[in-house]
Amino acid sequence: MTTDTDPVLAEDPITGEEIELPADVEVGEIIDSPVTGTELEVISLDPVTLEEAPELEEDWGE
Amino acid sequence: MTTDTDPVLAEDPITGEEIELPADVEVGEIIDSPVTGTELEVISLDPVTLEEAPELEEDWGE
Amino acid sequence: PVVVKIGGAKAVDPAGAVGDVAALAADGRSVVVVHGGSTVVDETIERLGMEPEYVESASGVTGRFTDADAMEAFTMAMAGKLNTELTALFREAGVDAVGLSGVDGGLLSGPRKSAVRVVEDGKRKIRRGEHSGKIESVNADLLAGLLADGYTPVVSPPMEGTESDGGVTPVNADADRAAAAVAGALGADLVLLTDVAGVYADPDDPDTLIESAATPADLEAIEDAAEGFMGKKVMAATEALSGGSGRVFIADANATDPILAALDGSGTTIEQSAVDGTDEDAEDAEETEAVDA
Amino acid sequence: PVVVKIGGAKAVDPAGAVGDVAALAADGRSVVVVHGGSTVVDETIERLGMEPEYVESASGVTGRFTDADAMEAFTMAMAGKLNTELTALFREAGVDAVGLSGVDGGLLSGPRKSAVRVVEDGKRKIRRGEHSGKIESVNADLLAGLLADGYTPVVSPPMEGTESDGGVTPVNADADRAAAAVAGALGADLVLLTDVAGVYADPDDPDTLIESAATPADLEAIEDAAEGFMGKKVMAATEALSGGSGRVFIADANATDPILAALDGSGTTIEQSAVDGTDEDAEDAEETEAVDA
Repeated sequence: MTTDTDPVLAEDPITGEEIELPADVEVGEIIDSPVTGTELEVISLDPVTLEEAPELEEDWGE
Repeated sequence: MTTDTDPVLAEDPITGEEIELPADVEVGEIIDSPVTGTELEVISLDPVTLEEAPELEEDWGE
Repeated sequence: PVVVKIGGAKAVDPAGAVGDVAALAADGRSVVVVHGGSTVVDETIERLGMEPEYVESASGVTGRFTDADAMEAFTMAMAGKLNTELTALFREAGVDAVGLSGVDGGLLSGPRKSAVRVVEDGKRKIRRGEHSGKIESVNADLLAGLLADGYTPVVSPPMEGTESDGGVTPVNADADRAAAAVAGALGADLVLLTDVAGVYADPDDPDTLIESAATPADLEAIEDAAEGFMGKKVMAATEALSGGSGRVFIADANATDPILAALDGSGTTIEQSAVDGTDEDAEDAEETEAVDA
Repeated sequence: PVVVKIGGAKAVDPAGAVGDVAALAADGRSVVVVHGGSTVVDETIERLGMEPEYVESASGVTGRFTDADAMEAFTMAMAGKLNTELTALFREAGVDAVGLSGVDGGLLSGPRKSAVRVVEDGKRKIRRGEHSGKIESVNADLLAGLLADGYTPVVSPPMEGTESDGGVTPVNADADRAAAAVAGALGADLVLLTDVAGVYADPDDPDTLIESAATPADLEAIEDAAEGFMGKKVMAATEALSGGSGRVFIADANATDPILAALDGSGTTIEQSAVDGTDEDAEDAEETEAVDA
């Protein structure tokens, strides 16, 4: 039975290693991979999936 | 003191004669002039004003 | 060129029409698309927290009463949402579409009618503050220029309403009659896509589809047969032909390849000769247009 | 030609600008008008029962998050209400205006950006479902054709957003940068009307109006002085000049004859030479654009 405070575990999509995510992690949050430092995007939490975060230029509209 | 049932009196804009309007007359209503038969538009009720009703083709939109 | 009037009903799903226009354009046939969208206008009015208002005219036709608020919603829904989304849909299909309302370049212009005659609770009334108009001129040069440069104009109301004091304001106009005015001004064939296969002598009997009308008598039979909504289509067809269109096709929007099928005569085809030789000019033709309630 | 960017703020009251464009057009000077209207977009979103959503970007800029519903409202308000009403206003003043959005004829086109980086409660996030884009191409021929025929194009977002799967959809774009792209593509002067007289070295000291910038060093001074909203204007100016515009005027929309005054140098004038000779190309110029929060 996982409690709220249990750390959320996920797999680093680049190195395959297991990463501990903050308990209050949210979908869409950017996490820095502790191993490679690459920015990872939390794609979903059920199941927990991470992907390399895309480079995004700022192009605001009206 | 005019009561609800008192007839509404107005002046025929063409002949100048006095016309009796139905008690439940409304702004915008078309009244046929009893004298000339012309269609008259009730422009306002306070004061009561009539004008000859315009010819209007039907051009409905969307 | 050919003018194609497509509906604007709920979630315009003109997939068939978009593909056909792409095919025609690829064939080098220039096309002008005209669309309506009264249901989307109603939805927009409601989403803005207002009530769409319909009134009954002296001749029994039900029409929208377009006050200032309704006109704003109309312009948002028609020239904004529908025209832009439809233009994007055509562009996605490889058609070099340019969306225009009747205000742009005075494409569809005429006097604003700010009063209409209605019947309410049995009383004849004049309602003021109306925003509709009668299309009296079409900027055919603007369309011809765009067509010559390979574009497919996607046209919709509002039209440019001119006021007696010289004012200019967007006003409501019927999309079928707008398509008719464009077809007449360009001398183009007109395809009116609708939700039935064509005009039926007896609308309840599918075998009575009237395939074509080539004489004034044929046209009159069609006018008598056309009820309510279809009557408006036939009136638009007559206006197109009187205005210079060569041929009008009234056909099923939901058929496969609806436009190509229509051009092949799948629905009701009305020839120029159905109005030719009649001494009545367009106006008379309109008056004889008894649209049954 | 000259490109004039007017605001789209509450009840666009560009009376001054409309008169000036009419004067320029009467003088035979061809004009392209570009307008925005973020306040009217917000109002429309609220009237449709929704909440406008603004997010903070990684670099501290506040921008609209445009999901599908907001995009629909955006298109209704901008391409529908504002563009049509403004086109009618110009036509009333005798200007032969043609309203276009960036979708029409692919006038303003580029890749859609469906994700943005934001900072929410201190957390870096990626928000998906965004509808904005980067203008990478302008259909200058469409504008040139209309200008040659005596029309005055009135242009607004949305732009044509192209998706990786070949899809085409209307997306949000900044009107200042749209005007810059158009001015660059046409090699035209650009007038950016705004609610202050120009760029001030010290925004709190009215005597520090920077009248002109002719060298990269001048431009850098302007970039440093320009804060927040004005920073966006200066970024647009730089993009216009790098794209091929000869000169950019940033001036007061509320002055009498605002456009004529701007062209006379009443505000801040930035010359082509302020970007010439710099070895940075447009992209680098953008990165050095530190927009202060």
